[in-house]
Amino acid sequence: MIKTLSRSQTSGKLFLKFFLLFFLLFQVLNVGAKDNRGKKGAPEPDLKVGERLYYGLISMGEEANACASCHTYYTADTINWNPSALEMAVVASEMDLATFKSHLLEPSGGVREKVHANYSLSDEQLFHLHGYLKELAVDGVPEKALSINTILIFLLLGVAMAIALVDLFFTKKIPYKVIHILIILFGLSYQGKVVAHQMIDLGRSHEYMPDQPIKFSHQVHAGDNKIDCMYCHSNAEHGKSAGIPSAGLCMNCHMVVRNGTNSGQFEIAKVVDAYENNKDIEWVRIHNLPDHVYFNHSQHVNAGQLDCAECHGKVEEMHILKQENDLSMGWCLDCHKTTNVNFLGNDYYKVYEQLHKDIEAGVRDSIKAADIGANDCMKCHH
Amino acid sequence: MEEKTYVSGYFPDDKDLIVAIKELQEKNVDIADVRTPFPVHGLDKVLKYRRSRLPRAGFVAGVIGCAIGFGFQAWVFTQAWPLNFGGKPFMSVPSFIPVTFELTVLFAAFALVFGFLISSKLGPGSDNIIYDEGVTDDRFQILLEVKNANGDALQESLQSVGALGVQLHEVKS
Amino acid sequence: MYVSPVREPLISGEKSYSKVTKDIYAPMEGKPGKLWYAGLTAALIALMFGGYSIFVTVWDGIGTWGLNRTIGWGWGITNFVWWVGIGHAGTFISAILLLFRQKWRTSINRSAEAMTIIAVMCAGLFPLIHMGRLPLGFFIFPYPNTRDVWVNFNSPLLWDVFAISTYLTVSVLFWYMGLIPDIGTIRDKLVPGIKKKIYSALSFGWTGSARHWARHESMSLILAGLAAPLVLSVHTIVSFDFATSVIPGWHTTIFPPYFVSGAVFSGFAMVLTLMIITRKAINLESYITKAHLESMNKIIIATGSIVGIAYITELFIAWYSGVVYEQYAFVNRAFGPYWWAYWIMMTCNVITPQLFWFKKIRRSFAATFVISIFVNIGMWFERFVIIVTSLHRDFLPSSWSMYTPTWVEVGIYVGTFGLFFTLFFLFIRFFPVIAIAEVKSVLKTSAEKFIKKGK
Amino acid sequence: MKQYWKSIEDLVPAEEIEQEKKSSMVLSEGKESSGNSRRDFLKYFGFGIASAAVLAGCERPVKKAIPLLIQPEEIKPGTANYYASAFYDGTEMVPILVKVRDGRPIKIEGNDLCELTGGSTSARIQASLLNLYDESRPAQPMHNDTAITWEQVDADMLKLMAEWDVSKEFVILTPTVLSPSTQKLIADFKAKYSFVVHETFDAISYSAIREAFEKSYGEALIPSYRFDKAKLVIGFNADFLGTWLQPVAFSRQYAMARKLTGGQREMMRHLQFETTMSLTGSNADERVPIAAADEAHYVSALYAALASKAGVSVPVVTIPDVVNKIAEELWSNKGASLVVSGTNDVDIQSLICGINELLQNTGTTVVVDTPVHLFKGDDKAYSALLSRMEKGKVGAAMFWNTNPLYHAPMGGQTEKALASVPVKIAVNSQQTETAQLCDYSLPTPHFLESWDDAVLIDGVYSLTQPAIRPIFKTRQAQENLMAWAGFDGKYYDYIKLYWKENVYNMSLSQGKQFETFWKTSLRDGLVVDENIQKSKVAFSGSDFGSIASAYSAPKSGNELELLMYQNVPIGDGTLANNPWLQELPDPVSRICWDNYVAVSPALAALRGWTQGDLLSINDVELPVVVQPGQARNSLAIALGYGRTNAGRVATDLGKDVYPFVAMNNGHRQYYLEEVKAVATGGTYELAATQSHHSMEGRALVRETTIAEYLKNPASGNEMHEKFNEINTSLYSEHEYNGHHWGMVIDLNSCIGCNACVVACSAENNVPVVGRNEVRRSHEMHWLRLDRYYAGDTDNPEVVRQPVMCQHCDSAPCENVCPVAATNHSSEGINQMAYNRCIGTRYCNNNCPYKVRRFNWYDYTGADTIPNNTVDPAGMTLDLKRMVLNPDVTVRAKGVIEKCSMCVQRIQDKKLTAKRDGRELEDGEIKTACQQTCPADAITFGDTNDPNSKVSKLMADARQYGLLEELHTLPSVVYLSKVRNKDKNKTLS
Repeated sequence: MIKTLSRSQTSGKLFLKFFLLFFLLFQVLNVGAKDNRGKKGAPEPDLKVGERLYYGLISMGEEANACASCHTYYTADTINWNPSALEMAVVASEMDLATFKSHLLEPSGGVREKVHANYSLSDEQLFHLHGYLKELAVDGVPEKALSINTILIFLLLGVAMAIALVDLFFTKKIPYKVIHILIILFGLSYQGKVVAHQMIDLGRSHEYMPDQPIKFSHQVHAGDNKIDCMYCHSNAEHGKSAGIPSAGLCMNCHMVVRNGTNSGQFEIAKVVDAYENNKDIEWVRIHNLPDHVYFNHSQHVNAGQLDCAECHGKVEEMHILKQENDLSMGWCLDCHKTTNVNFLGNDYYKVYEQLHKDIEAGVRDSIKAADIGANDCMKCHH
Repeated sequence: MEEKTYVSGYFPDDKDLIVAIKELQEKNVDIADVRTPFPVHGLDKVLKYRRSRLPRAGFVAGVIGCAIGFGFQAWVFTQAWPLNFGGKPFMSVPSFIPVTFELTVLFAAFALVFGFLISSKLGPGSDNIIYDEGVTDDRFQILLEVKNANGDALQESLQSVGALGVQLHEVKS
Repeated sequence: MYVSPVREPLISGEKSYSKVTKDIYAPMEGKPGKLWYAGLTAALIALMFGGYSIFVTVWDGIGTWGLNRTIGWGWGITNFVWWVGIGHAGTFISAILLLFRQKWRTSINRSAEAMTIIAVMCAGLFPLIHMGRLPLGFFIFPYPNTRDVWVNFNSPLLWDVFAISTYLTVSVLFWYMGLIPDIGTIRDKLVPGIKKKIYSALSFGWTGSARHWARHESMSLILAGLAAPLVLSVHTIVSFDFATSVIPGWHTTIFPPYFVSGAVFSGFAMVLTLMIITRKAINLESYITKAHLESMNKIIIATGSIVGIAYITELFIAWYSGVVYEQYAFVNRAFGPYWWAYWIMMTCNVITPQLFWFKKIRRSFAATFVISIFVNIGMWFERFVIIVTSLHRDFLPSSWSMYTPTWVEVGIYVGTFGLFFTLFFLFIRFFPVIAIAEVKSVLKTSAEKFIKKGK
Repeated sequence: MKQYWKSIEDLVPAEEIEQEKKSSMVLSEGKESSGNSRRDFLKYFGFGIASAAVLAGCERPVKKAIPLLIQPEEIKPGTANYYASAFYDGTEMVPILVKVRDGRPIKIEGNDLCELTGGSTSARIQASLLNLYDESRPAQPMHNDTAITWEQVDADMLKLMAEWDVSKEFVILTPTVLSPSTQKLIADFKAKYSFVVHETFDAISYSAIREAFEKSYGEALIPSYRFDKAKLVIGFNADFLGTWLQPVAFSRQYAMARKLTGGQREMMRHLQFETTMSLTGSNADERVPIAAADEAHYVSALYAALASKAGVSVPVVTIPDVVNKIAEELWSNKGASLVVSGTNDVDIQSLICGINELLQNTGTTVVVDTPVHLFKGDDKAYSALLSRMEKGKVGAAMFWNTNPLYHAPMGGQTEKALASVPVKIAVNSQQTETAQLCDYSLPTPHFLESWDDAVLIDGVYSLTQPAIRPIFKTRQAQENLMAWAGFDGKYYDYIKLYWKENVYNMSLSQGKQFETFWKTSLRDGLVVDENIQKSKVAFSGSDFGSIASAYSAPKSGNELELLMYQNVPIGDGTLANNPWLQELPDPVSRICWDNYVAVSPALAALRGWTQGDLLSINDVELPVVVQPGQARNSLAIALGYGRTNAGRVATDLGKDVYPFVAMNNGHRQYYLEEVKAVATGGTYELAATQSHHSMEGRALVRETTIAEYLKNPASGNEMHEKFNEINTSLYSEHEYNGHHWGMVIDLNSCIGCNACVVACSAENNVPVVGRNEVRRSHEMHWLRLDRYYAGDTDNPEVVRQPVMCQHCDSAPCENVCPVAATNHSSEGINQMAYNRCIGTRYCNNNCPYKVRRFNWYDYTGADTIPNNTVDPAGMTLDLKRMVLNPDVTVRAKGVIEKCSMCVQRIQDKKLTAKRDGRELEDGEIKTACQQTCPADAITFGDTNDPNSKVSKLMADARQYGLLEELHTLPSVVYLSKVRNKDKNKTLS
């Protein structure tokens, strides 16, 4: 199940890559034209050439992969354990050309040695590539292009419907009115669907799956190594938010574990660096609720004794964490309507005398969360 | 494509029209259509049109609207999410009356109007043929369909009952 | 059909069917006059001012209005109720008078209905813009959503949503179905061209076929049967906004009939105001005659008197109830800080229409024009008195306060006049002001002199 | 694009985080902008998760979450911690608890370990929290308007001290120092530098009381007053419930002595003689308006009347009838009565001593052997200091949280004196007028950022601890002294050492080691040493007779006199730059954002003045407020306004009348015997929250007299039974399984101090709207104190009623909301979902109590439309927004809001009980208003629980619902007011 899912995603990704490549090629040509006019005298790296090299548009040797194929711009969708383009650029920009060359062409150890073995780059090419990476480290990764298909189809349908209407009333070129009607019906239903979906998605982030500063894999930690959720997110037991573990907590293990299952030393080194050099790690929040919603983890995890997976899904199977549920109000309410309360096991609920009597009398066999006011507005909106 | 031929003639007054129709009916001439600038009283009886079924359509739609209106409100308040508003019971029937009534009227009105338009084949884009633009002004027109190439006979019979401007129209439909 | 010989003709002058068409089509022919342009420009300026005021309201907040913690509704809802009231005349004339087979309605029903629709549109604007969060106004519709929240069917404001939108829809349907034959007439008057094509499409392919007429008549009658209770329901439900509340001065069981008659009262007054100008402006004197005037004014006396009785009943019940809050509310209306509003209301609504008992007055266009404006002013103040005066001093004296409108509220009100007249000017320019077919159908019985052949 | 936040996670924009990454955990001195240093504390103090909203177009915002690098065990993101501390602003000292959430102090509560205050606070204490986030606080050390570093300050000062001319004084001017550590530090400092002189200056002077006690008891002291032990209290212009001495403690004692719940059948009786209607006077059972000039006469007469009963020499004083009656009453309550005066006049205060002595109150209600250490400032010493300054004997002066230029300008003398001091140092946490004249401004942190200790009464020690790291580059004044004297360590170490050496002893710590004792003391915030030696003070007597005979006849004539008083919100004006306080309506006039001239109705009618007419009073122009109950020819103006350098909010609000305060007999006298008042013809619109003052004969506040009450507890409330009988409903009532929350408000206890209003604002993020909006009746308070006058306008009776959402079980508002934004919860709460509200205001119209509040404008910056805020008090600044409670939604423009019965607190405590698997205890949940109420007038609880306190109170015969005849079935219930008077005892 999961495999097929990822395959279909890969094919989608492939298409996107081609598209992106094509798009970038176009852009590269443009950028090159602009940036070529360097000052005379001091040699200036040709950024265009550098970028082309990075994308593998200029050959770097037999069977040599493009830099961009391993050190991608964006990590989302599928996990790529290699350092990202930006991270590479930051590292490279701190090196002089010679070090850069030796790191690139004669790396030591592990996968890197094998993959980088086939590269043959001239010093000039290296100079350009280095220049490009330096530039990239400053400018950052270009923004992802937005998908405009939906908007395009939406607008085209609008035009088609307008034409159909005009033809229906005035020009009357098409003899069969069925065609007009079909066009309008199809257009309206498609547009309606798009609008409805857009409206539902407004402020929602179902399946949100952003890049994180560190390629932390829940699959490796919670899945393979079976670390309990509460070890890191202990605050879920007694606080409002589950909390993101401090770097100090990471170091409990990573004092020793310095070599990652998939990522080598690079990712773990970031945690160590943050811990040792007092740097913050800026995680990207995935599960966000609107400001007017009050949600308390301890209510659900501790008092309600819910399993984390009920809301967060099978986190232990996610390399890149994503938002499993849409976290909509309807989703909350539905769960409240169907989830049993640990009614007899918690003395707090003694206050519901009538319900206890009902259970004794057999009128009810269970108490749902909604029966004791879980769906009151002010339980979450105050 | 089929071709049809009609003969038309008009009268300047509604009384003349009714007299003429009766005369034509006596002659067993089938009247295809009568077109008038305003609803001529009693014309439908003369032409022996059966009573319109629109009222029935309106009634059925009204009943549906009523049921939907009441049912939906009752469902929302008792099944979907029963909320306590001002201590009223969830099934607070008096509160449902206005919306139920409005929906009844709305559904019935839509049924009537669309029933009328559809049964009369009227609507935006409808390309009914106007044989005489005076019909919407002051002419009371009779249309006779030419079958079996009896066009001349029909023209004559029309003229004989006093119709003015008797003409032949060929129509592709 | 039997016509009482005593009845005076409804249509004056010598008329033939063709003359009727010509007369009514005349204002749509050729280029519009300077007066029309001037009127439209003035209306558009007012509309733009209103638009700007609405912008200020939405951008800065309802705080730009003169409302406060005690008085949550002021001019906005006053104007809403006022416009809705005005929007009662058209459908009343076309539906209820149709059911009662009043022939005099034929000359005025078309424009009255148009006025109804425009007035309801103006009215509908207020509940929208008086919302604190207009962009979220769609919450008021019971549409399926991922929050699983529906609406509160107990709320009179929600009933309003259904009532007003149903009323507007049904009124538009009724009006437009009536218009179809007349648009056909216009279409056939036009020379071929784009204009003709547009009218052709708008006429829905009307042919005047006897079958169509038969169905049309049947539909109109049933629709009138539906619209009649609908008209009564709309202001009933608007009155529920107040009647179902607890505020002294609002919580009154006589509100539904009182509001409905008040609505018809103000609606007729507005129709008169407009028709008196329109008949002069576009030369329809022979179609809108003193006979029409008199019939309308009789209804004004009737409804005005009902309103007057309602006022007195309210006072009596307040006294009779023995409830201090009720008693205070009515004393406060008459003698509190807003006493002037109450007495303007009393004068304009109860006293002035009684002048129509004099035949001379009720048959005078000039007098009717003045009185109709008085009635409209009075009816506006009635709503102001009910809303503001009741709210500003309710149960707890600690919260009592005063209300003064700001320029923004006035601007929006002016803007609705702009909208009203803009649409009305467009209407008289592009659509026949009088129902041509209906006038023709009563021409023989009601015209002063009928000419069989006009040409 | 918008960026609103509810939890701390969303607070800090990404750019700032970016900058912060580079800075270390310690505050870096080099940074200039206050915005940056603000961030530091967030990180230091358990700033759990900071996230940033970066909006690109309409894309979903990327929210960053930054965990702490190393998480301290006690700090849990999203969970509040409470730290015990103490409030002292130079007036009252109250032990408090500070609620700290994610590193930000967001609420102040009273410390319920304190017997005196019982965990209650006042409006000003509640509001003092907001001064912490005041953006106009002095942010860093300055020398003549140039920023300098603390090292430079120390270098300059050491140089100054080294080169000191010993013939001159280095004056340290402080308010009364309650801190024994600071006292010792100053002593040490003086020991190091012999030329240092420490002077005490209080913003409001009470020096006459001390002098009077010195004359009569041989020691300049202010005794502990025990209102709770008194059966009869007579006040002379003493606003002891509002501003006089220790209002929180006195309010509590007063309310306890007047409660009729829990089986108490006796009630203290309170009579008040006063010039203007004060909060205290409005609570009195009977009240006599007197001119300020006649107060001495009335006191003398009372002395004379009592002297004749006691058989001591009787001075020749004409005794008014009313005084005779009172003397009678007092005499019959000998030993259980209390007479106090708020006038700073030695003669009056001496006579008061004499009266209390005659009544044998000393030891019971006037406890002289446990004096309070408040208000030790001596006006005579202050005058002497000024003249020394003028003579050039003072080389440097350090104004340590004192503002003499504003509080005691002395007709320009203070300014002149200051001009002749070569080096002037301002050491304040707030901007002051005096600081403007100073060469150095060395800002101190807010008290919530400071360490300190205090001794209010011998043996009662309190600790002040910081709840947050200093936001600005400030340093405690004590640390200044330590640095300049070359003492090692921080002030914290100094306090700890002092405690180790002076406070700690084995019996006090129950045998524990000092570290343990220190930690428990810090945790508790206060330590009471029962065994401390009490000072022995004995009455030595004074010639009261001759003092009294000097006032044998009333003085007042037809001239107008002027009384300067402190009002409840602003007090002496020290905390004036506080939007919550400025927006708080005066409990008597219900006017906010301004001061005004209170005039009597008779005078107003005579002169044709009406509210808002501008009067020129000795060239100060202020608008008129017609104040029922004011003495006929007296005018009254509140102090604390007209600040010229107080910060954004308070500067130029109202007019300053401190310049009218002059020395009389060596004490600052807060009234002028004769003023000219001329109407200028202009008018001014005051921001009044109530414009109608009569109940119009409606049974809103139901009251009875004690005699009637004792006969029939339901007296005055008879209609309750009747309404209960006739009220029926078509519908059956909903069942409330589990809890049904309810509240009882005892109108007999409520004194109307308005502390609850500020507490509510702080807890529930209630917006501040500003003067102009209040004028338009747009105020937002969820809870208000309605005040009605009854009877004679010259001396009316006053009733008060706190009104918040009544949480009706058949609520008119719920029915009419078209979008179901407000409905009833399964626990009986009238709930309001702000995010669902579309703002039709229908609910507000249909609310008979008018407790719903509409967000007319964007007051909070939570609106989607940019740049349209109405924010006169800077409440939308990032800094001030830190005071917001993250558990309560910040409401956007266009929505209705109202009291939620502190549902966030209910939910929190319920959750705690659930997590612990135990039943919820009665009284565990306290609403913000209830928690702060010094009078314990508010009780909250579960009405479904027959044993809860609230259920028991609801069975009281005095119980009724406001407007219960409407059958709204409110969950908030009132207990009727009882006045301790009857026909036999009526004064007039």
